[in-house]
Amino acid sequence: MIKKIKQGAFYGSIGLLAFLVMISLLSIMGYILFNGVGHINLEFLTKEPRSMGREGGIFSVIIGTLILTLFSVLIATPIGVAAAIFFTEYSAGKKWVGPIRFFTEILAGIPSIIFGLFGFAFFVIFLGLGWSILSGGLTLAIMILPTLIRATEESLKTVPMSYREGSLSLGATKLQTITRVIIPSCLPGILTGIILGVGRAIGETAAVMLTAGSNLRMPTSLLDSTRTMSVHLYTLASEGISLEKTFATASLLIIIVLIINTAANAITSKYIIKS
Amino acid sequence: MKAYEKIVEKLIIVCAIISTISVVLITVFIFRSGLPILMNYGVIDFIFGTNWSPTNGNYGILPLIAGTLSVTLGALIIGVPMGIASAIILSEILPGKVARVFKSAIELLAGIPSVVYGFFGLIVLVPAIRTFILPIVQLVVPKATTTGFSIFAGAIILAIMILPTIVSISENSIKAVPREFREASLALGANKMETIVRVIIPAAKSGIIASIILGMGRAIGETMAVILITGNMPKIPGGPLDSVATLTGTIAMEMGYADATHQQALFAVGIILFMIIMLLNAIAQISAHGLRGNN
Amino acid sequence: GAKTEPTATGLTGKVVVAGSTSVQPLSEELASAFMDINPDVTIEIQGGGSGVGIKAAQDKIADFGSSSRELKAEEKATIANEYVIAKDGVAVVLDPANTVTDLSLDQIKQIFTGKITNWKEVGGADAPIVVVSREEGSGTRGAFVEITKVSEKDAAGTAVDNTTKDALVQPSTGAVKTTVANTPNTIGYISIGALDDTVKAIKVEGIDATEANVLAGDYKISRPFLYLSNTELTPAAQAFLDFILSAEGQAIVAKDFIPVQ
Amino acid sequence: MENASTKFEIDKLNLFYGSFQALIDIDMTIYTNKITALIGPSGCGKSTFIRTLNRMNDLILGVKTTGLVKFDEMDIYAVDYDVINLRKKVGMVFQKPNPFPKTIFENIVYGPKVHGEKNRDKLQEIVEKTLKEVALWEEVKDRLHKPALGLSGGQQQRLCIARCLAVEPEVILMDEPTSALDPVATSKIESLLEELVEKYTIVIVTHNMQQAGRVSDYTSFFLSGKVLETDKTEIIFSNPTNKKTEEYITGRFG
Amino acid sequence: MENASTKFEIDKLNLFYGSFQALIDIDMTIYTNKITALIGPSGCGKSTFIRTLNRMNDLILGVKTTGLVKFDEMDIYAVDYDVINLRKKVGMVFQKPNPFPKTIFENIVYGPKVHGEKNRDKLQEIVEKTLKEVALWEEVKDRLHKPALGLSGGQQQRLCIARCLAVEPEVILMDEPTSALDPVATSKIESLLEELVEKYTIVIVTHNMQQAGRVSDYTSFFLSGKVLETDKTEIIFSNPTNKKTEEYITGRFG
Ligand SMILES: Nc1ncnc2c1ncn2[C@@H]1O[C@H](COP(=O)(O)OP(=O)(O)OP(=O)(O)O)[C@@H](O)[C@H]1O
Ligand SMILES: Nc1ncnc2c1ncn2[C@@H]1O[C@H](COP(=O)(O)OP(=O)(O)OP(=O)(O)O)[C@@H](O)[C@H]1O
Ligand SMILES: [Mg+2]
Ligand SMILES: [Mg+2]
Repeated sequence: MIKKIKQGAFYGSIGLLAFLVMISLLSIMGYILFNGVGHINLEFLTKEPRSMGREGGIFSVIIGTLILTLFSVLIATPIGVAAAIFFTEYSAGKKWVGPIRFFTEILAGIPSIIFGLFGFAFFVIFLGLGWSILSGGLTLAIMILPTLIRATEESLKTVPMSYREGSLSLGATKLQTITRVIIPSCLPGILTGIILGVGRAIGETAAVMLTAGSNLRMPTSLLDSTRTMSVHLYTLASEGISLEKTFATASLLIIIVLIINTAANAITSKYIIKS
Repeated sequence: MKAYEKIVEKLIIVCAIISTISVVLITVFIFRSGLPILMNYGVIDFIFGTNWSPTNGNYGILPLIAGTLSVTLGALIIGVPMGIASAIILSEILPGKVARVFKSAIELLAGIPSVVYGFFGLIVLVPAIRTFILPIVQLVVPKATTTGFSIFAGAIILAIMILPTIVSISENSIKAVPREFREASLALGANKMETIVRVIIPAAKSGIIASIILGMGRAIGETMAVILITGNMPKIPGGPLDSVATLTGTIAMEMGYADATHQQALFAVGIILFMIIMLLNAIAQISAHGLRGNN
Repeated sequence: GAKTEPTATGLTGKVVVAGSTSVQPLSEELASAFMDINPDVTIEIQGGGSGVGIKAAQDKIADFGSSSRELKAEEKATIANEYVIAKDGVAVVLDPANTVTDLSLDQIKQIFTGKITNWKEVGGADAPIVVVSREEGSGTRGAFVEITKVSEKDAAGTAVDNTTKDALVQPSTGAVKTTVANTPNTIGYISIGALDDTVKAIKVEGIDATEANVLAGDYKISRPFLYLSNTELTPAAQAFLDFILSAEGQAIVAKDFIPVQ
Repeated sequence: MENASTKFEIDKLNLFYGSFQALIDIDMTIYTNKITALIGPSGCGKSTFIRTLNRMNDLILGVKTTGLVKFDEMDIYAVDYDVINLRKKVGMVFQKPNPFPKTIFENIVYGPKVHGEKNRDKLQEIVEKTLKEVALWEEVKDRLHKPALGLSGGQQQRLCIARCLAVEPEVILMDEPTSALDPVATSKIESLLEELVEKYTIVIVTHNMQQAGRVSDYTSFFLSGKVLETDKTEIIFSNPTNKKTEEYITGRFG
Repeated sequence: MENASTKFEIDKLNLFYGSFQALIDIDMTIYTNKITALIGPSGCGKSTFIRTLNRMNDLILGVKTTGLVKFDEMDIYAVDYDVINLRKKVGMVFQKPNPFPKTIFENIVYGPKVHGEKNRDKLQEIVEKTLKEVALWEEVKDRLHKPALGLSGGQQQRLCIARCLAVEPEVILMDEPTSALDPVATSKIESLLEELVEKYTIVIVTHNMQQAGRVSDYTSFFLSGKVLETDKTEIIFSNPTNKKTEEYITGRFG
């Protein structure tokens, strides 16, 4: 009897909490989409901004966003996954891994503006890369590394020892074991890291503005500056330029993130055999 | 074959070194930029000073520390239960298809720029606190007032922002708990709740804690949303409906216009932030190890 | 149009302007007008804040650094050239429901330093005043506190900003505007260019906050938009600066801000 | 057969994993306070069948069960049947040892704790008693608070049996409980079974014909998802009706 | 003993899990093309020992090994020893079946692929051949591309044996390979062992005395981390030197 009550309370409370999550989700999404979707049209998608973005579209900004995000994720994913593999598979139990992991976690809490200033001082000025996709992408890559490393490490840890034993006992090298058995079985975790990373990169403003710049025109090379949708909507909103375009940009951004996430999920689930 | 493997393994090491170096570089960068003023102004005065007005040469960040801790704590109090409950529901209760949709929606939250959260908070949440929450609070504390720009508002928005991190990472590790453990527990006559609470969550603990630590990192590091809704008042707060300024918010807000010394001071704030996160991480790790003993 | 700019045609090259996000929209408009005349010149406008603008000029990584606040003395020493390209009036704004329509500079000072805390003391309803200010270092705040004497020199001659600690602080024009628009009993200050009917701009010392009044010198609260340079200007950069200061450039400035000529 | 009361009554039980039918029209009776052995070649459905008796197959996605399984006269697949209570009464030891990632002590007290036992001394007593019953006490008494996953395969399995006994169920389902054990431990478990059967009903899957012959009262022979024959163990081993049964049993060795 | 050549030569091997010593001064010789059986009560160190032969214990944190293990005259614990090559030559079947979360087909071709075999037909051939050898082919030939984790316990174990054979090692280490198997499958595996021993050297841990007696040429008796006795199987079973060995073996049943 008491058990029934306890269980009721348990399900009730986690249900309520999850319901709250739904509510927050719906209200934020709803708020943005309701105010924004109506202003998305062909012109908005295909034209360049005019009059500080008060008129026209955001075509170059969309392209800039995609390139910059893609670039940073392409840099960060291999490095992050490899680093996580190194920390869990190659140096498990080593004393010095602890401090590195610790610092990595701390970096996850450093405000992005500091990454921005670092990128500005290091990539833009010191390496002379200027405000460019290169500077911005590298800065963002460093910024999303902690999340990526940690998410990957966590899923590596869940791979049962017996899989490693099975593979090694067949004469597979460590690397083969990692690439053929371990990574496939923890793809969902890596994917989580990437999705969270993409989210952070795509939603970032301060760090991007200081490193990739906020040039409105279409970038033609990695050394060109670009403006991302987040930077654009930050400028629109904070300088009070156009609330309409702000919401339209935000809505479009949500739609783009949705597409990216869905695609990523679809691709990984294709590679995972469910048991 | 051999040579190729050696190269790849070297590459893996290189990647680990790169990420370590980037960690070190940024750490050095922050310390190099902030240490001089910290030394000149005095560490104690800096940390325990209660007056933050850089244009007047006052760099006391105690109010900012109080602001950061209260908002972060609030976000964790609200966000962690919500996140873990959602992770449980996603992995243990909802059927696969529904769960996938719910999860994608939560992951979507990760991609919304923080300015948008900020403006949502500014236009919807802050007035809502003033008009709905305040009257309720006044029933208990009649003298309470608030503009709505508050710890509470910041905590709610941050809680929502850290949900994707907590939910996705926790859910992955809950899912990775082998089916044998569930079976063993159910076969002993434990119900689903007991199985979840006593077997699954402890087995997934490492991942859940990692998710909380990363979420906490995100909450502390988040700026754009927070500066729009907490009021940025560098005063030590008396309650959850008071306005506060946070360490990160102050850095982000003032860095853009700051002159040289002011900038140094903001980097010094970064150093303190570094220390605080270190401390919080240590606490999280220790409490996790403490738990392990009991299970 | 183009005829007033005889040297511009045939110009090539790239001009980078970086810095203040407040100046950024104006720079963008000026740049696009300039590039219509000189299609072979690329002008890149970067944000980052006035701090970045000053640093960019100091380190010569941009042709022009832009700033929306006056330079400090020690900053002035490191910058060779400083051009005022426009002025921005700062309007004092209340939430639209407020009945107060006019405040003196002194009343504003008393409010922002926390001496006056209720609207009834300045002829409004009986309600506590909620002060909304900008962040430390902001150019708008700098101009505002200086002219309203919220900031005063102390005995040693250094300026002390006495803005009340009970002020809400918002980090941008848009945020202050939205805050004031949505929060009862607030008072704040924003760029005249950003005024719209979501907030109510009041008269200061009986003078309306309009661009014309700032230009005429009647309305006192304003700040400069600066272009800073530490290098020998390239022909393209020189041409861009000339264009901005020309009648045509200043006409663009006048759309939202106050021309300097 | 009529002189014993019935614990489980299975009637036309069919089970599908998706489209694959793993159990076909199973009819069987399991008698109270008897040991029933299930034998048959690998993959014939023994584990699947035993898992229907405490509805453990509910956990596997895509499993569909039809037919009747009655426990103490009640249909356990009825909609409002209390599965938790069923599982409390019907304990299970699995084919692969599956201790929790907890200490040895915590593994054993898990069940009692879940069912409300809080008294520390009582729990300690349960641990000692059950570990002795499975002949593990001497080996682990100094490391009760060490992780159970550090035990050897056989030790883990005995721990799992102890964990099951700690709940004091009415029925114990055992899926090859001794396959990971050495002869000494096996013989201890077998004598334990003889003791337990006084109080409990036992269903045991085994590959060891000798074991089935030695310990069980009834034996069922499974083949390709069907029960070919169920009878008193003496009869199955001495005089099986079905030719296949005979072949399987005489194909035995040792 | 002198008439067979030596595959492994073990000398004063000690192994510690942290501070717990699991193997004490083990001396042993394992002869080429012979089957060596390891017997002994649960927890005595058989699995630990067998895992030192392909250095599988390297994976466990805190394991410390001292002494000499020579494979083909080479010290396998030497610093520059090629462990991968060792493991390729020394295959292993584990106590708990551990198929990869891949399809049945992918499980078997994993080893060959890792060692460079790409030819699809060749791989198909390997799958069929090895599955037939372990008597699993008929049961799974229609679901080769289904997940291996959907197999029954015994099927999984046979799959793991097949996976090991697919690499064509020189030595096969088997940790209770038939404990999850029914008699028919067991007898098939045992005859397989008899065939394999022509080409391979086999070390097998077993709890089944009959099995040890039936299949092995040499038998080692382990107790509490020590080897009490190693000898030709006939001798161990008929006339053991050590009293403990005799007790253990005669304590057998079935
Ligand atoms: N990873 C480990 N950490 C600590 N102790 C261990 C570990 N693995 C095994 N042991 C201990 O080492 C001893 C030998 O274990 P091992 O697995 O070799 O036994 P075994 O002879 O194979 O037994 P079984 O027949 O039950 O499989 C046991 O006491 C066991 O508890
Ligand atoms: N989860 C599953 N999904 C699909 N098929 C399954 C699943 N579990 C078992 N099977 C199949 O059902 C059949 C019966 O399996 P079961 O595990 O009951 O066999 P078993 O008699 O216990 O064999 P063993 O003696 O090897 O343990 C086998 O063909 C097996 O492959
Ligand atoms: Mg089975
Ligand atoms: Mg063993």
